[in-house]
Amino acid sequence: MGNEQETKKGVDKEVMKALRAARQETIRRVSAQVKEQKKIIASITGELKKGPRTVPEIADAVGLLPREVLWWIASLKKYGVVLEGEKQGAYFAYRLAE
Amino acid sequence: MGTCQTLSYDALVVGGGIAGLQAALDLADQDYSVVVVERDASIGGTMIRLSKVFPTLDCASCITTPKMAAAAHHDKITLLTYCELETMERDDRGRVRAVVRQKPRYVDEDKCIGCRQCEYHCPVYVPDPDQGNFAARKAICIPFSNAVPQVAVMDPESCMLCGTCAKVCPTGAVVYDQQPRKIVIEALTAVVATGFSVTPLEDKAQYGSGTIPNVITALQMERLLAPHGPYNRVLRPSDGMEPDSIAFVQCAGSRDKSMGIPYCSRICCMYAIKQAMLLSGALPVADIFIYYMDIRAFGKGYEQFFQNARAMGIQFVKAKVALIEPGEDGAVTVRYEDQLNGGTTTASHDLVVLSLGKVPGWNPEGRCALTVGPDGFISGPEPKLAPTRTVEEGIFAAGAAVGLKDIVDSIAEASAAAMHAANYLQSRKKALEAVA
Amino acid sequence: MEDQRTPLPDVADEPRVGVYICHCGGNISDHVDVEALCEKAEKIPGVAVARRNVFMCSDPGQELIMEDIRSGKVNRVVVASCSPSLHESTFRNALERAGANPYVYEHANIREQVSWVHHGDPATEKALKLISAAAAKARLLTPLEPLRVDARRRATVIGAGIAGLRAAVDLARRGLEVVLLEKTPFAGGRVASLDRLAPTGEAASEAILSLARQVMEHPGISFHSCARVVGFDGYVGNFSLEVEVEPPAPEDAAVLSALKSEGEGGPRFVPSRGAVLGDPPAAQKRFRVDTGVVVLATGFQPYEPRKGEYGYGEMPEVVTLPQFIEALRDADADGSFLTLGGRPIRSVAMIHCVGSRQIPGVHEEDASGHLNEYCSRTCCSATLFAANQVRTRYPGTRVFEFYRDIRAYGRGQEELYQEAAHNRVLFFRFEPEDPPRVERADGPTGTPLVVRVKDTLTFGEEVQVPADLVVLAVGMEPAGIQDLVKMMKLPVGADRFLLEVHPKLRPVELATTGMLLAGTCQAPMDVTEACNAASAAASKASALLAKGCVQLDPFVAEVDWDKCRGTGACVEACLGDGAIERVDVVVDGETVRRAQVVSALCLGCGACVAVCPTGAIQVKGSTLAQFEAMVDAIASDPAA
Amino acid sequence: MAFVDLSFSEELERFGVSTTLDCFNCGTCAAICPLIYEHFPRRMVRYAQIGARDRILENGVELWRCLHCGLCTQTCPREADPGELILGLRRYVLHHWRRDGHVPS
Repeated sequence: MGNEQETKKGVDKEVMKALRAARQETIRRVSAQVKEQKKIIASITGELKKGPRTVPEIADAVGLLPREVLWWIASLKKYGVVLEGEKQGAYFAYRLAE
Repeated sequence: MGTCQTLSYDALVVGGGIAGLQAALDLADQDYSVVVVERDASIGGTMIRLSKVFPTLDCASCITTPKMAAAAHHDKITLLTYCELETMERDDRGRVRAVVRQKPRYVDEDKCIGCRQCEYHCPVYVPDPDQGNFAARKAICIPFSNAVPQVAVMDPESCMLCGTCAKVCPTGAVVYDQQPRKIVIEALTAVVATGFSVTPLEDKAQYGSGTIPNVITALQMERLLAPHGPYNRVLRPSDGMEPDSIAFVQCAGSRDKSMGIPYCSRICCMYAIKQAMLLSGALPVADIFIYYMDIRAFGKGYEQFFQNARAMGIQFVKAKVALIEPGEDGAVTVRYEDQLNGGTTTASHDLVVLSLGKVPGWNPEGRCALTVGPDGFISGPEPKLAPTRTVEEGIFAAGAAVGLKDIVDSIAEASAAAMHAANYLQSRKKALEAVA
Repeated sequence: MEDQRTPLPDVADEPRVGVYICHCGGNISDHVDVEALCEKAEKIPGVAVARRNVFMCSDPGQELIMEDIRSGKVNRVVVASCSPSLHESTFRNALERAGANPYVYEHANIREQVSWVHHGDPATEKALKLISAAAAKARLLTPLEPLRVDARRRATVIGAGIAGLRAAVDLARRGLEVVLLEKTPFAGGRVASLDRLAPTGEAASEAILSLARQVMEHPGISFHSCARVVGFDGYVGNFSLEVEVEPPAPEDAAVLSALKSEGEGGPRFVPSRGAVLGDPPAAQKRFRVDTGVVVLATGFQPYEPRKGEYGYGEMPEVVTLPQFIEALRDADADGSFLTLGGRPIRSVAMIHCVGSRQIPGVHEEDASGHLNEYCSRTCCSATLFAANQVRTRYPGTRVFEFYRDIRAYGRGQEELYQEAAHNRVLFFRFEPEDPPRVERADGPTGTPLVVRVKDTLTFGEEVQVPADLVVLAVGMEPAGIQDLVKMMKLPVGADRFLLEVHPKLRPVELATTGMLLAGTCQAPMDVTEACNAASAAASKASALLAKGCVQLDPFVAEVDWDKCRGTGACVEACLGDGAIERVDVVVDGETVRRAQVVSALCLGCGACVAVCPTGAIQVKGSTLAQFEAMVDAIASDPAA
Repeated sequence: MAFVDLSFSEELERFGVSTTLDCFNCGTCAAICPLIYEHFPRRMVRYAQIGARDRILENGVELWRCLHCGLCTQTCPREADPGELILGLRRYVLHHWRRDGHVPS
């Protein structure tokens, strides 16, 4: 297409400014959500720094519902932050990737 | 709306699932030019989201991805993904004229090289419907690992415009202000292969309305069984426990007038048996139950598949489950009538899979002049001799769009639709030549 | 994209083999240590690179291979994945797209031959051996040119039932010449015996006549009735059939001449027999049909119950469903109750799954030791449909159905089941170990028969049903085509139906390219499904013949005339019916005999290679040197 | 067990029941019924289907346990209306008790 206004690293500043103005609400909502997500990730990875943990153990420690913890574990595993460890009873333990 | 473009082909295929792809490949192999319009960001339809398929237990990807690749690389096939069909009509010269709205991916399709740097660096985690919502993807991502095309998509509703993706993209492909595009497609014939969708879990109060965490849909179970599923193994979603007892509840939304779906969804018996078999491989000590009314193992090799499942120790209970309730510690209780031993009883399972009802994936009403039957699926004038014909001359339909069908039957019907479309093309081209 | 074709990699270069290992989701990687395998494969002599992917056959997987070819990193390819029958052609195409010769490719099957049968370290070790062998062979592979043979734009359809008619019409409309062969004097097959078609109730005769008219009117179709295939040879694009026609049998001739007096016109329909399309042959005659493809539409036959099975053959009141449908068709249109042969039928008992879903140890084998373990798919709906007809036409006739599972799977079929219940058909469900018993009535029922069953819907209690007539819903068996199976070497499954290559990848094709399947010769199907299968077969045929020539793999024998001494041992050993012939050639002014291969007929089996005393004959793509290299690779310790 | 008698379902029409044979015996009614009483109400539905008059009369008392909560009718996948059938059977049983002096055991 050869849009001259585009630099290699992203979009024109004016465009971004206009978009940010138009999507204020979304940006506020998502930013709050990301802040919350970062906190959760930090608490889960913080717990895992102490050693391998199962989902119920993490849930107990960080005060989240086990199903939320599992969702985060699955997500962090997908992006290479967490690895599956040994099985402990009916549950698998998870650990941090190096 | 951005620019409006008109494209011309011999044939238009609506839907890039297995039926649409097969129809496109059959037409293209006969040297006709074909455009495939797909609503999703990737072609592949329901099949590419499955784990393995009955009755051969081939992995779904092993069958689908080569067909996806073949379509993507065929000289005669153009793929338009992330496109909604707005209208389709026949013009006064008898040609099919379709208006398609290409949704913005916020990524330049020609520039994106599928490196996933945007996805890795995006800070926003959002539930991934392609993983049954059991894990996250990012606000910008490649839809799934074997998606075609390998082009990222951004969800503007989950984007805070932080600019990270644009910064890390090596080819400058991110376009935050991309606009939807209108495309007009002209073709001599069309094949509609819009597939099916599944009734929501919320629809049945007796089954918990979607509030019981360990009651999941069959498509979610497909993801748990799939090689790159959310957990890479079968765990119950409430807490990650490996389940010891798993139950399948058949007709959970089909053959049920109280839910408005009196018809049989045709594929659920077989996929439940298949999932049960895969589970007994993945969890050798687990007890697996299938609650059914009639086992409909009707296709080639299906009855033998069913008998194999019985021989493997999968327990078939002839009963329609009436009530599903949460039990202790994440367990799920099902209530049913044991018809031979003493009547009403309950059983407790770690994980319950619902074979929900299947409904049409697309409704032609207001978009084109196709007719549907009382079941909502596309109907035609010759259901016996030419099941793929529709009331619109030159427009054909195949696969689950014309009534629910398994993969084998969908593929055969797609080829049949391609044959009818090819013959229609042949006669139209002759007529056009005669005029010229 | 601008056309920037990379020049063809020069395969005369030192072989640089790329090894691509597939996880196949977890099918392979759950049992084979793919990561370790990949590292070891990279150290195999001649291997330039080894890579792995979750699904090598996916687009990103194929792209890995293509990128290495384009960049010149590799010039021979080994993919280690599933069976070559599944995806060898997928990867050959990828090579071609990348600008390489598609035949510098070798496939190692580490799924069916490794991960599905071995586990743990032995699995990984075996996978490495297979890959080493494939790589050793790949180093010696040379580019080959595919065989191109002219194809006749003519299709032959065997069988003029509903599927055969459908296929013939489709092929002809596509512009191909069609020869339609039918062994009886009539077109329409088994559908001709039906009255109306479940679930929607169209007239069977109209369905047949509608296609028969198109067959008659299309100048591209030649229809031969009373025709049998008595000889067969050739290959895709150039099959040759020997066909024999003979005048119809006396009873058919009588039917036909009675029709004739009714005057000319379009096709005429004779109930239970089918449509008449023109005159039957007047004399016995043989002729040859040269054809590009063959579509098999040989249909099914109903299961014939054993004598004594539910009283069949012993009690005249026990009939099969096809017999009942014909009787119903010919009975008075309505009445307070059904009357058959002057006998009032107040109660009909219909038994499902007769000759279908048979279980070893429960059911009795037939004379040839077979059990029909499959479901015949169509009988539930046909039975429900017949029951509804009885109930709506003769309100005084009661209908009872005995089933194992009601398989009303298709569109409109569950509705048929509901309608039957609404029409007051009463259902009983039995276990195969406790089937219904049909007995002579000795009580005061007023009916000749009684059916007893342990009914699971009534908590396992035994119930008794009075019956004037018992109808057995018999299943489908493939039509008796043993002669064709033998002559054409058709693959047959354990269920005795013809066997497709793959139910999803190539659902209407037989292993022999150019041989296609339409309808119930493949599996039980209803009319809708048979028509879809027939149209699908026509689509594949059209694609094959569209270009007027077909491309075949070049894996055929090749003779080195410098080494050949004309012994003829190869001709003797050849399994390919005329694939090797001896020709006179002049060498140094002397006429000598030499073997010569007819490529299109060669099966590539290698029987000739084994018997040649001078090693003059080789199969391209599998030469002795290549085999030796593979054996050496397997014999040597790959770990060393 | 005695002979099946399909005329019973016709007889029941006089007692206001027309859906006897619509039921396909899935058992939802029995499992959803808050009484949790063996096979109730499907057992009664089945007896009505096969015309087991004696069984219905013998077990007639069962019919009066029904609370008319309507759950069975509401959840019946075939719209066979088991609730209404129970009411109809009550009318049938009453009729016969009065006429035949049939007293349940």
